Amino acid sequence: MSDNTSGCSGNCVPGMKKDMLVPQLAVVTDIRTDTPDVKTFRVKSLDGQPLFDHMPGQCAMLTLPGSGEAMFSITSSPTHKDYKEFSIKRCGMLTEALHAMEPGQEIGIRGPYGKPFPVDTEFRGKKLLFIAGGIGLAPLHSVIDYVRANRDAYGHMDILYGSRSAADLVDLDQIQTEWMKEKDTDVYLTIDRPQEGWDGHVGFVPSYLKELAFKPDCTAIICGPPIMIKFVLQALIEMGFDKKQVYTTLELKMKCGIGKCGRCNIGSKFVCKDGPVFRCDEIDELPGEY
Amino acid sequence: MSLKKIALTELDRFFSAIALKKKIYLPVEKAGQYDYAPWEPGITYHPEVLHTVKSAKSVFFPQSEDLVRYKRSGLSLAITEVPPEDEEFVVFGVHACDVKGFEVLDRVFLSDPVDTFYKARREHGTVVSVMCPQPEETCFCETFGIDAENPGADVQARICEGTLYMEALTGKGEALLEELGGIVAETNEGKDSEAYAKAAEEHKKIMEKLPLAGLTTDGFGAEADLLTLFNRPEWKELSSSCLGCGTCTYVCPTCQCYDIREYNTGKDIRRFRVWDSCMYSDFTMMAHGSPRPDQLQRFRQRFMHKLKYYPDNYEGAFSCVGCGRCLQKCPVSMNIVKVMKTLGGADHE
Amino acid sequence: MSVNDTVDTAVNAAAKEWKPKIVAFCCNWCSYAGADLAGSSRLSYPADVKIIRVPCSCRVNPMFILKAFERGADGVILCGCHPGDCHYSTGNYYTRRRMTLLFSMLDYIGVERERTRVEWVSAAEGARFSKVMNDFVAKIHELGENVKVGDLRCKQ
Amino acid sequence: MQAISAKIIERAKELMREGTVTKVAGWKAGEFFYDAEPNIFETAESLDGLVYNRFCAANLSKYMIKNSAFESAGKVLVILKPCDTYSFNQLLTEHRIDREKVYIIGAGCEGMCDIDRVRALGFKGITGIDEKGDGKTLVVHTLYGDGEVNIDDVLVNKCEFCKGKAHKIFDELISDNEDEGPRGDRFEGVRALEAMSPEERFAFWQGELSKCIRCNACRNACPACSCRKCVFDNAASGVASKANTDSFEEKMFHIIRAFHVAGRCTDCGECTRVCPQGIPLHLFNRKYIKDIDEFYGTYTAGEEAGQRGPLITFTQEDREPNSVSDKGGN
Amino acid sequence: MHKIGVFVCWCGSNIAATVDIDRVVAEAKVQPGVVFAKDYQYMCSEAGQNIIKDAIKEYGLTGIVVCSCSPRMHEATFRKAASQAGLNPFMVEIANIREHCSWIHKDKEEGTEKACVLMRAAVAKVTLNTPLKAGESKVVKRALVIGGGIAGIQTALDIADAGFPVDIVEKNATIGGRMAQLDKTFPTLDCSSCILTPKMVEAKSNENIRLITYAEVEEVSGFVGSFKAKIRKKARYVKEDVCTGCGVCMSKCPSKKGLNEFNMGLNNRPAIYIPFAQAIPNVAVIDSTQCIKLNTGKCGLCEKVCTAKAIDYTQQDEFIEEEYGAIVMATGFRPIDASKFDEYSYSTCKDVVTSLELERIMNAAGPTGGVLLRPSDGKHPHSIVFIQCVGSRDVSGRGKPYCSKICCMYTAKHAMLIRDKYPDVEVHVFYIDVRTPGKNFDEFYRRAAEQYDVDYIKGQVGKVWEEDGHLVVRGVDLIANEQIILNTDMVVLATAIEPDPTARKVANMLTASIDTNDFITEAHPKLRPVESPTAGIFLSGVCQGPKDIPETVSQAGAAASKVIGLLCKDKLTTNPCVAHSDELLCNGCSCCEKVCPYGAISYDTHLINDHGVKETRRVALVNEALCQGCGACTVVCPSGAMDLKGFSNKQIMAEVEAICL
Repeated sequence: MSDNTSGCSGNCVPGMKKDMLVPQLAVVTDIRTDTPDVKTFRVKSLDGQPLFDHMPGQCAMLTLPGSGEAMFSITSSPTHKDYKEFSIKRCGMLTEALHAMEPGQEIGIRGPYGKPFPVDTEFRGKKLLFIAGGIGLAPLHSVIDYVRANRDAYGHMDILYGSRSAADLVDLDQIQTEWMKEKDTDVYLTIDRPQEGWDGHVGFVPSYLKELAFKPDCTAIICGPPIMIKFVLQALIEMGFDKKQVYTTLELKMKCGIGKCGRCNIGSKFVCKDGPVFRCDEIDELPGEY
Repeated sequence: MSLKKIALTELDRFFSAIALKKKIYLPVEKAGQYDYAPWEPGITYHPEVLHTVKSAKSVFFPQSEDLVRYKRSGLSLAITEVPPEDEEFVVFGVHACDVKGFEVLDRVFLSDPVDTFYKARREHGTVVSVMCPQPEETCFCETFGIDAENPGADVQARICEGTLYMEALTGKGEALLEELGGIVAETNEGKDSEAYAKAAEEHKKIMEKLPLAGLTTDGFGAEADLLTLFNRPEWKELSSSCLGCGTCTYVCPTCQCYDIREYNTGKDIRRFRVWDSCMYSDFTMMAHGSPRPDQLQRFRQRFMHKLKYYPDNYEGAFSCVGCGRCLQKCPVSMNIVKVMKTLGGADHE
Repeated sequence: MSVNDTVDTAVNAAAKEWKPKIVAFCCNWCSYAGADLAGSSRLSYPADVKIIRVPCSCRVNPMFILKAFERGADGVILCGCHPGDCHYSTGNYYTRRRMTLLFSMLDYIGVERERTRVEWVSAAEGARFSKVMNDFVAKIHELGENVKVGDLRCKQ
Repeated sequence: MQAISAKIIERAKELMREGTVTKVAGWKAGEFFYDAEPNIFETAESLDGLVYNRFCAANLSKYMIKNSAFESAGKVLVILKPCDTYSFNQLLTEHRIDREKVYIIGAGCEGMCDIDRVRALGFKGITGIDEKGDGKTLVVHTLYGDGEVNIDDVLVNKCEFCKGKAHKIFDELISDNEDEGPRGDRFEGVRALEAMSPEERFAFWQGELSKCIRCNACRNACPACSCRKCVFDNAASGVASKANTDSFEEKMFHIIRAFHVAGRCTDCGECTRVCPQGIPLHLFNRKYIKDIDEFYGTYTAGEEAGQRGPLITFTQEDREPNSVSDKGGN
Repeated sequence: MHKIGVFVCWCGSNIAATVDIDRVVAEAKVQPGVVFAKDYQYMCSEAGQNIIKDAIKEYGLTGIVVCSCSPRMHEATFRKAASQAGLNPFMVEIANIREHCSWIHKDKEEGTEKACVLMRAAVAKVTLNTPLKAGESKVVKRALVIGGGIAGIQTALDIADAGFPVDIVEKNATIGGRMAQLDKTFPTLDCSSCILTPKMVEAKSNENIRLITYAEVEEVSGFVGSFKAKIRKKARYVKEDVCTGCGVCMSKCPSKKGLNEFNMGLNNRPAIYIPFAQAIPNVAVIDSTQCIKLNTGKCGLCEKVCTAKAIDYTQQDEFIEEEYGAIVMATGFRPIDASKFDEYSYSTCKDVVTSLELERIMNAAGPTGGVLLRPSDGKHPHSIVFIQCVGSRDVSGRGKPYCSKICCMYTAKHAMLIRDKYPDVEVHVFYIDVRTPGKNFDEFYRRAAEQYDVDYIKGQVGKVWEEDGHLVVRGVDLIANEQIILNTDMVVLATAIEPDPTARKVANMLTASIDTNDFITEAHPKLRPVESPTAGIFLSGVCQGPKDIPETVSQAGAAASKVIGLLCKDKLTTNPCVAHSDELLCNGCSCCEKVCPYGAISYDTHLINDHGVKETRRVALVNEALCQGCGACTVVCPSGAMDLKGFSNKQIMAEVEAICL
């Protein structure tokens, strides 16, 4: 774990003096509107050099001075070295300001932070089941694209993704044009309520999951609203999964991103450096403050 | 290594000599209260003062400090770093508990990734500790294995019969005493001298009589079971009167939580760090809620952090030095001792 | 320690001729109209005065006044309808009490009392508006730059 | 006060056993004699830990907001000292407490002592305090020997200038000095400041406020500062701030705080009592109280519930704001 | 991102002469959020407006700042233009660089600099503007008039004439009010009944008017356009639609001890009675306190003699609930209680009467049949002393601080009438001042003094007492500077008038504000004298302040025209710059409610989800139809829960910051 954070200090800090809390300059080169309240921002360094290396599941701090700073998971795959992408839902003052940005806006970025999904260790060679709800697809996006880029290193991949409505499905276009066509991959989409023009599945993610009745021979990776995670986890257990087979991410308020400001701890763990990725059996050992 | 000494009446000369070259911080009286502040001519040292309100940590980890400045115009952004401390300074008069407090902070700020602002101050600061004068009933530093008679730091000092005896413990300390060669006198008296030992002896007697002398950390620390401690029902009553203010946090030598905020001067945007308190309701507040919605959880967080989470992360070391400031300052007389006694091991069941 | 540029500020301030910054809050119905009348009557007053339109003097929160001082204002003046003539019947009566207490407190902490004022100016009193502003600016010139209340970071 | 203490415990137990109340807000014995802490007792047995002594200065009325909230079940018994009842009334006026859910025992008070003032007299390592039978002297035991102090010399500031011993609201009284009147001239500190030159006043406040560490103890203890979310904590308010980043921020915080409680502050003195830096914050509030009394007629917030405060009313003859310039020292 | 457009107007040379327009434009372009800036000679011209409209469309502007003349001049113009181009009109801010800048500064450098600052402040504000939409509310096309005196009748008639239904609620058994009690009216001396009665009849017969007499408004809720009122119609024990008003019951009723209210208690009336001959409705009413049947169960004579079978002893109070678009207060007045002024011996001497009592004595339908007789012995008086300002202009606290306005004139009227009819009666009038502003008023007074030889004495009366069957008056003649003692047969007190005691209750119900004398406060004393600050509540007659009949009637008409203006609308658009409360921050302390001059704030308990914690809390609610946007509430709110749309805390602070930069 400490490899990642310390690895960063070499990568992202040109010159020795710069503190970890000081971001580097970056520019938003492209803004995609995914859903009515989610936009995806592509961020590059000013000189075209890679900002820093990251692994799927890791996060970075974005700052728009005047509006503040916050942690976002990196949506793009590490295989895209020249940029980082962030899918961000509008839900507060900073995200409001980020959504109001235009391409060309310079921002501050620092990272990567946190423990990634074990894509090169535990996940290797395994069958993978991704379960996401709403904006929860963002952290999984990077993993899925990473797996796709190294497709042969992993087993079969199932992706179950649901949202409130068709319009709220993040990256529907890419899902349909790329993921659905990926070899050895099945994608299942669902929306909460029926709507015109939608001939796919309708219903909540946990119930669809039960309908699909996946065999517990794969590693499950869940991300979405807390209530969804709770019911999905229940369903998986019922389906015979062991908590050790299930990974999820946690979200808490963060300021420093490096385990010092004292905000994002759950028990002795800091989400910013020991998370955000947790195996579900590890979570059981933590106090319920998340 | 032999001791250096200076009469308390000569301290002014001592401070002026240091001040010629560098800043010297010491407990300074302001409107009836003591806090660390730079020495200026006219300021006298009060050896009888046990505690400053804010601990000595404020010298290395100030309540607020700028980290970076931004300027925005149109789409462009300019980032200006704020240089870390680059001048030598001295901190004088730190007692054993506060010295130990630095160690607690060091583990957090100097562990990877290093906090350069803190590190620069630590590197540039020379700490002169002094054996504490009369301890108060609220003192319990021994609980955390602190030797109040030998506080440590770069230079360790002890006042015996109107004279300040100093002993350099580090290279930095030696260099400082070296520089002051003309001011402090070399003494032939060793640490075994009668006066020197007597001062410690008397001190020790008081330490033994302290009402909290027997307090132990049993039941806490890395070995304790986290969830059992966390789920103890006593937290509810313990926290029932907590006001959720930040007094305990801000007077504590070991609390290190901080917030990072922005201030827009209209000309530039300053990003600065300020002390924060896990006792505040907005500490972990997010748009959709807080994982610690009630004062019970916030109260528990603070003490679990000191007595359990911190030891888990730092080889069993506690994040409390027994200085007793929170015992004296809490508006509703709540404090870590009550928590330790209520939830602690067999000794106090 | 945090960066402190107070010395630079002093040098800069001395270099430039000091021009006071004065914020005037004017109620929409009387004083703002009074200021308009001063304008259409070409009754001049110093350009240091910048007017902020508020619906009623009772809209002015003490925080706005302190905010102005924080940002480096040298004087703050609040103008409303004459007591009894408030467009909203009672607004300026509340203003009067609030500002009386606020000004008293500023005085109490040692801020020069003349840096804050309340004046009642009707829509017909263009001449009075101009006179009030001239007097106020003259007073602020007398007092000089505000160094007691203000965030130093904004002065750098 | 021991007699009163015993009666309180007895009555509290009765009320709890007969089901009139389900919990009791009182003070619990602390680590030392002097650090009685506010506590919510939930069982009759635990009430044996209830204390009422010279160090029960903490005002319990603010706890009643939470304990009488809509979702809070049952009735709570609260022990209020005479001065605390003003705060309670003010909170009733502002609809913050549900009177139906609170049972008040008015406890007689002979004045509370401030351990910091005992320390300021030079006592260190205080291990115990006894009250002499004369009701005027405390015997202080310390690690370094014993000594005596005159109670009058170590009273909490609010008790030094007691408003009088009469309870303004209660369900029952356990008190034998209801008719004792006010004590001292509580505006003398304000007057002393007013008599200074503006420069002296500025220096005084600069010195005091620069000590502020923004721990928010004053705010969080204040029964009038009971906002669900304080403007200074609200990022959207435009004035949010957290620390003494600049000396102006402290002034702003304390002036706005004083203004927000003007006409609502009952002068309960908690702000000054709890300040870890010993800032005489009551001088702000008493200044407003004095101004209000002088400008708009004597008004005592919390004298009775339902009063209309001086800042939410007016008369047509009120004085002009500029006129405050005409007074004060020079 | 904000896309702000800045438009700088030259106003010919009005602005351009002292403000360097190019510099303002250049400066505007570098402001955060500004994507477009342009100048033009006359922004308010059609061509100028087109520049704005085109830019809004072309650049997709999210807000605009027009640097031009005062917003009082052209804010509406530019808002309309913005709206036509698809931009919310409240996304427009004006920087007043003419009246507040170019016109008052001669130095171009100075003017330009200030114009830049004003522009900067407007830009800073507009980036925080939010699109606002005027709300709409329905208008119930029915009015309620509370009070059936001349004021209420006139208002109702005028409203009814315009085609809107009106209900008059009168607490007495008949409409007519005080005017019905008067004998003659000044300054024309025409008979009061002769001019009032036709109006009463008209009110009765008008199809659009419903008379609800012997009734009181019990509850009012709602707001302008849709008030809901609950009216209690008290039991008359006489079927209103059956009684023919024949009066037989009155003559047969054995209980005749009730004081005749209409005659100011100077004589008695039966327990069942018609208040006076011309009463409308001309229907009897039983005084339940006097009626033997209702009190003992015996008697029942009236029921037996009533051929119409109108008597119903079992009648109960009835409630009428109705919706109204507007409510008019016409609650009128009463004379103050003269017994408070005991130096005049009103309570002990029968021959000391009030002016209104004298009116009844002089009236042909009054207790004496219109013959001037002393109440004590029924003899003809030979001398009468009038005392003016009894309780008026009194700052001692016993009386009223105001001038009752009508007393000088009616006293002159009484004096003149008496001298005319009984030339043998000596008439003295003690006065402080004689106030006769009004058409033909002063002529009238002079006629009394000069032609009718009424003895006007400037001075006050210290004491009146009875001695040997007559009254002694001790007063001062200020002009002669001597004490006078007069022997007289009668003393008439010109008592002050005060709002009817029901006014306070009604005002509270309507959240109409009331002054210290219980007169209803106007929305603006000069410019909106017939409206209450509470929208939809109108004032007619003396409830607003002392008035004579012509003034009352004209005010009644004015109130009616305001009501008609309101009821003509199908929907009300509300000012969108109103207060609103953030329920997450609200403490429920009621401070805002107390300073609101419009009664626009109310409280309710809501289940609040405060960042995941659910709690039931008392929170403030703003009725946007009532709020006028003054902002008084925003400052008393310590938590900042209460804010004002269009002038929010953040907007104003942004302006402050931009100015102080």
